[in-house]
Amino acid sequence: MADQSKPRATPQDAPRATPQATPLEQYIRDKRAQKDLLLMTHIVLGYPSFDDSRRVVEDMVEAGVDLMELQIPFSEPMADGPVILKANAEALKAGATVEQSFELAEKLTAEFDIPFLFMTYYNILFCHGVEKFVKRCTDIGIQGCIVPDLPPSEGAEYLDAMHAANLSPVHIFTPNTTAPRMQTLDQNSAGFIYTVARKGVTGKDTEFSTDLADYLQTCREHTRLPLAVGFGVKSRGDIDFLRGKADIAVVGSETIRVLENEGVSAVKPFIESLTAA
Amino acid sequence: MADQSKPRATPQDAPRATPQATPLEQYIRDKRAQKDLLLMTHIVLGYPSFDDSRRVVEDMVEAGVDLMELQIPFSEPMADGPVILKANAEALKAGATVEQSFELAEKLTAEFDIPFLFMTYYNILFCHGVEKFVKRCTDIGIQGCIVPDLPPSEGAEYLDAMHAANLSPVHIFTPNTTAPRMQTLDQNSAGFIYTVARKGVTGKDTEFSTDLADYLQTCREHTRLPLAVGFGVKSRGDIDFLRGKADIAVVGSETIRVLENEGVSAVKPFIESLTAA
Amino acid sequence: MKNQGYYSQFGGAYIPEILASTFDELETAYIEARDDPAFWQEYLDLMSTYSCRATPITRLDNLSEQLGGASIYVKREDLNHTGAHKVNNVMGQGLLTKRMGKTRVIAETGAGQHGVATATMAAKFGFDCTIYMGAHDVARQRPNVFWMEQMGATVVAVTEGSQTLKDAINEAFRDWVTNMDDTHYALGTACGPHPFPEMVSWFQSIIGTEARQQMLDRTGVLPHRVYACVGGGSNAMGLFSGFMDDKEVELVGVEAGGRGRGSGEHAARLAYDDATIGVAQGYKTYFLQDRDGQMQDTHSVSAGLDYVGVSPILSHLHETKRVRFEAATDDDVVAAMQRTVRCEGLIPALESSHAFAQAYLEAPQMSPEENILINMSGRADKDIFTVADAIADPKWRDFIIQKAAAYQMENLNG
Amino acid sequence: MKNQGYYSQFGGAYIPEILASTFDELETAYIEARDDPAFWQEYLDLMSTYSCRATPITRLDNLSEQLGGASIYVKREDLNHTGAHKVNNVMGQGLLTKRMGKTRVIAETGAGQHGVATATMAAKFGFDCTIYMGAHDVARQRPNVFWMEQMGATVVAVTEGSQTLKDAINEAFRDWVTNMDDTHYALGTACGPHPFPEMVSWFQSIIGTEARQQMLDRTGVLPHRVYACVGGGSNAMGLFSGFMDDKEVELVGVEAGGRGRGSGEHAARLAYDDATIGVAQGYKTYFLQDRDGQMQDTHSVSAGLDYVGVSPILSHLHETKRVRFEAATDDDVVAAMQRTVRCEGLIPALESSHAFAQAYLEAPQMSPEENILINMSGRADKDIFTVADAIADPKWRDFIIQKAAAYQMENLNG
Ligand SMILES: Cc1ncc(COP(=O)(O)O)c(C=O)c1O
Ligand SMILES: Cc1ncc(COP(=O)(O)O)c(C=O)c1O
Repeated sequence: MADQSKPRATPQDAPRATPQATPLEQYIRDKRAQKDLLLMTHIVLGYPSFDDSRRVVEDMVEAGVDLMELQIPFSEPMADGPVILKANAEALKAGATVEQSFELAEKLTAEFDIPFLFMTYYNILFCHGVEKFVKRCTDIGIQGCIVPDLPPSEGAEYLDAMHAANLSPVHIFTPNTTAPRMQTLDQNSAGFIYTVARKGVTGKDTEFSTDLADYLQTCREHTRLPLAVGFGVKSRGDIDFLRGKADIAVVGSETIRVLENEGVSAVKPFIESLTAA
Repeated sequence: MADQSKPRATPQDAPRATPQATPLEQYIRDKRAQKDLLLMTHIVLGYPSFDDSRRVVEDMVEAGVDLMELQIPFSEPMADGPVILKANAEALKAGATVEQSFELAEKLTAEFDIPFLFMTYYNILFCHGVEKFVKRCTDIGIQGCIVPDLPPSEGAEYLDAMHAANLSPVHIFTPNTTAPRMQTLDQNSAGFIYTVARKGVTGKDTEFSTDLADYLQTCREHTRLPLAVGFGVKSRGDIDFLRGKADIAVVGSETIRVLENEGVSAVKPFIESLTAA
Repeated sequence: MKNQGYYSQFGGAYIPEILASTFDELETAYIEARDDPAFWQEYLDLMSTYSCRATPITRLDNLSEQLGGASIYVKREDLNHTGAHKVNNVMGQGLLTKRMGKTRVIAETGAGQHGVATATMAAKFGFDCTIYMGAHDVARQRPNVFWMEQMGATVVAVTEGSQTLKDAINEAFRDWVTNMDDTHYALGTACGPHPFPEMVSWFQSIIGTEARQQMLDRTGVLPHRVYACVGGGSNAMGLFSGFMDDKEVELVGVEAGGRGRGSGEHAARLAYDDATIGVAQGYKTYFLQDRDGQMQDTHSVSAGLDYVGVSPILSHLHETKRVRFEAATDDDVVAAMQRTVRCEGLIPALESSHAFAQAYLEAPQMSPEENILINMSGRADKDIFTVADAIADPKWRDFIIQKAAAYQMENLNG
Repeated sequence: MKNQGYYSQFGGAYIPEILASTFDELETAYIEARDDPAFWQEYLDLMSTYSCRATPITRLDNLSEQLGGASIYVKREDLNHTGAHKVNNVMGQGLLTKRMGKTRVIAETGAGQHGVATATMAAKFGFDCTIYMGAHDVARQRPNVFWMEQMGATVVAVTEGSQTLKDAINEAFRDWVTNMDDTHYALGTACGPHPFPEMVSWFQSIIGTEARQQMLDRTGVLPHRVYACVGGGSNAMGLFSGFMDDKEVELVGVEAGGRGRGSGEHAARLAYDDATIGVAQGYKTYFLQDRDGQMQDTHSVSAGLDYVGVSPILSHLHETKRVRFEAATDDDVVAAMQRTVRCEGLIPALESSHAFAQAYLEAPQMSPEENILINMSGRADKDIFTVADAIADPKWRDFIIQKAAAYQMENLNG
């Protein structure tokens, strides 16, 4: 737990590992020692096909992505906006199963040397059996999970299993999150904190402004973990803005949008355009 | 008024004139002295045109009809069935006015030597002015009126004017009419009593049966006036049935039906087929 | 049959002789029922268990404020079972039919509201039922026809005359003169031969009796003005009768102004100067007729007010000036309906919207201390075809066109 | 946010973090309102003046006799303003929205009934309003969409997923996570994250509280069985809650059996064996889902019961056996509806007709001394397109085809 008596961490500080740092957190801290802003991308497994998912991951890793969220498709992705929603639906329509997602994820963690997280909704874990799900994550080398509809209050079984496995359960800070609530979330999280840069679902525009800088500053003050910023990051400009204010920039819907509009092969140049020094 | 102490009139009796016999009643009694059943027909003035109405009257008179009802068309002929209803509507659609009906009636009474009655609904009299209407009847030689929606209780003005002019207000006996009611109607009528042979509107079939004979017998018992029978008379057989049971057979809808189906020129042969000895 | 049922010169019973004894029987049954407190109690029980009487009074909070004058209250006849005040009359006549031992009811209907109510009553009481409806109206109001048929009623499309309400009334009388022995004609409004105007008004008086008490309970005073639309006059008579003896309450009847005064296309018999006194459909009143006495075509956006005659009792109250008559034009009526929907979440029938339109015109001129009461005689949600046409909603048209295409496709495919 | 709102293992609040404080605020407002007797009084006043509460109980005289068993009583939620029980919940949430100082409401809707009720509430309270409705349902239920738009609501056709109710719920949550500051999501049934199941049931308990007293007043005893259809479960919870502590009263929930047990085309989560426990749309309950937890397509003739989940409180009452669950098939439901229309003059919504169908099945086996009570959650007259299709009425088809032809002609002519 963060030592509350310390002077406030400033965005400029390179984050320090917390006592019980998970492998994911450690990776991020190590990487941050080399790079001032990491890049995390997001794909929906099985969209448009599992083969394509594999190709996109390969391209992304080659383009220099530092870590990735793999979304296991769910039929009711209530926190996702139109782009990811559609990707979920299409993947399921094409027959994607949870088992196939595990299988692909296992291959990816074996093949690529970056951390992968699962992002999915709680029902996927629940129907699989939460402990079984976490065990499977361990087995196939997944380092963390983001389950947007599972607040800590409902997630005791999940949190226990994740902590026991030294995996990272990632929670989300939003512009509505109060200070005490941030503390609760922080206490229940590992790996990093995912801050969403605005209200709303994934895939909508965010104004990258002083407000946002202030908000990130507040987030920083309430967690001992690295900070990822998501929801609406989609250009080189956005990324530059975040440099020095967060540890990880998350590009989610925009990659899928590129994939959808310009095809699988356009993903790599897009990511490169974001990361090029 | 009928002398109630006299022995009942039997159908076989030729009717005797009542003390205040109107010219219409007198005509009927005179004619009945020569013929055991008179024939009354009915047309709707202005249907299909006033010229046609005139031609039909001419044909009917030539065919031996004894008296005629001339219906002044009205937009809401609630007591008429589909055939006469349609004739009313068509006449009005062709522009028939009450004034034109008067004008044609005046010509007909001048030209043909049988009595003519107006049949129409009360609103035609009411809007014209009841007294004025009756005066006009007198002036143009109309001998009586049938106003099916004007019960005696509502018709004081009309009855007074008709009686004063020595014209015949004709009322209707129906299978529902009670004995006391028959007396009331009788007291308020002149010329003849119109008995309808069954419930319902004009133009539907009547069963000419023993019941009907009994009913006519009852009617006969409750009026001092000649009896006309209407509603459903349409064949030689019907007419033969009525012989000896009534004074006048009324052919209404059936003539209009013939006119409609076979044209104006078919009316005369039809009437002749009914009257031929 | 006696010469009676007159309200000054209006009313009477101008009926074919064959119905004389039927009317005597009806009048006797009606008078006996009226004099029998158990009958009214039975009626009240029926209306409070089968429909939702007493219907409430709703205050239009938003529009009272927006218009800035009198406080506007609404009597909610739209909440009745079958969606209008018509059911009050029909259920009463149903009880009377049972009392007379008859087993079949017939009725005319214009918009279909009275037809649906009668078919409902017949289903409830186990009567056979035939509804006469102008062929034009059958075409326009299929949803109502659909429900009448589902209730087991036979709906006869009347192809005579103007194929609308008055022709349906004539046709119902034609049925009655044939079948009076087992059949009661449940006339739908406060018109027709005596005792219908009085009897229908009596059944509808449940509205006014409730409303008067409710206004007193709610506001402590009587309303300053009450508004009701006037077709045949039954909802107006129903509401007004509650306040008839309260001379300080102004009664306002609102007729169908159609395309406006002088247009010749309206159904305003008392508010405009086009009607004259006549006798038709069995009673004497003001009719929209020509000089010969032929009934003229009327027009209104609302089928239920589109009628040539008007209750003889209202003609009388017009002459005695106890009731003030106004007319609202189609355009104002549609606007008033839309305004009420949008600002209050109430959907007044187009008929009822006439009363709303007039009230909205007058309320701003009144003081905020004054209260007015509008009779919401029915709800419009069954008239969606008419309403959608009145406001020319393009999405509705597209929907119907697509629906038709789907049906045609299914027809093709067998 | 605490771990609460559980009914044995069912319920909870599985919500995106961004809504955490919104739910805290909602729960606080709800608890304060619940603990404030003035709030319930305000609610009762609103419901008795804006809608027609208490809604009556009607005895089905004809069908009780025809079926020859128990006496059948019906709680008349169809008489409510907007035609269904949905308005009870919506008006309550409207008052709560005002209390929370919010100015905009959103809602999901399937058949459109809850959408119309919410749009009505928004018009009445002066809130902005957006209604999410599956695109399939928008196409099927244009009349309801028409009225929502007339009320000033924005209706968003949801083109995601199966384009029906569950997708509309997801979409409403998506709106809420963006606009929670000024917006309240007026969820339409006793589902969703805590406190919705409890809060909606509370507002709907007005049904059961009234009904219990009315049955006692009317028959002197409690009913032996009460029946309610179960979509999300709000009308059932509303009625059942009045009898929950009366152990001798059997509670029967009737789900949509669609094409029957084993067909895979139904929405019976508790009566059949196809559903398993899961978490979606913010709560844990029985869902019709595959082994991975993906929600499956459901089917019912009634859009309002065509839903994958069910109130967690009902799942709990199912496990404790306090409520018996049955399912009625589409065919039986349509037959029950038609029978009720024809024999009693009542027009139960297809949803409600599920409860009627089950009651008609059981009543003949009961003794004439026993009474049963059916919740008539709504009226079907707004669903005429669905009903006409369900019974394949050829005259209706002809009417629509003719109407479309007339529109096309007018379109051509400008
Ligand atoms: C809702 C509604 N209001 C008013 C009327 C007009 O009739 P009346 O003037 O008899 O109340 C009708 C007739 O169909 C109606 O349906
Ligand atoms: C009339 C009616 N009854 C029942 C339902 C089902 O909902 P619930 O189970 O929440 O009562 C609906 C839903 O739209 C409805 O409109």
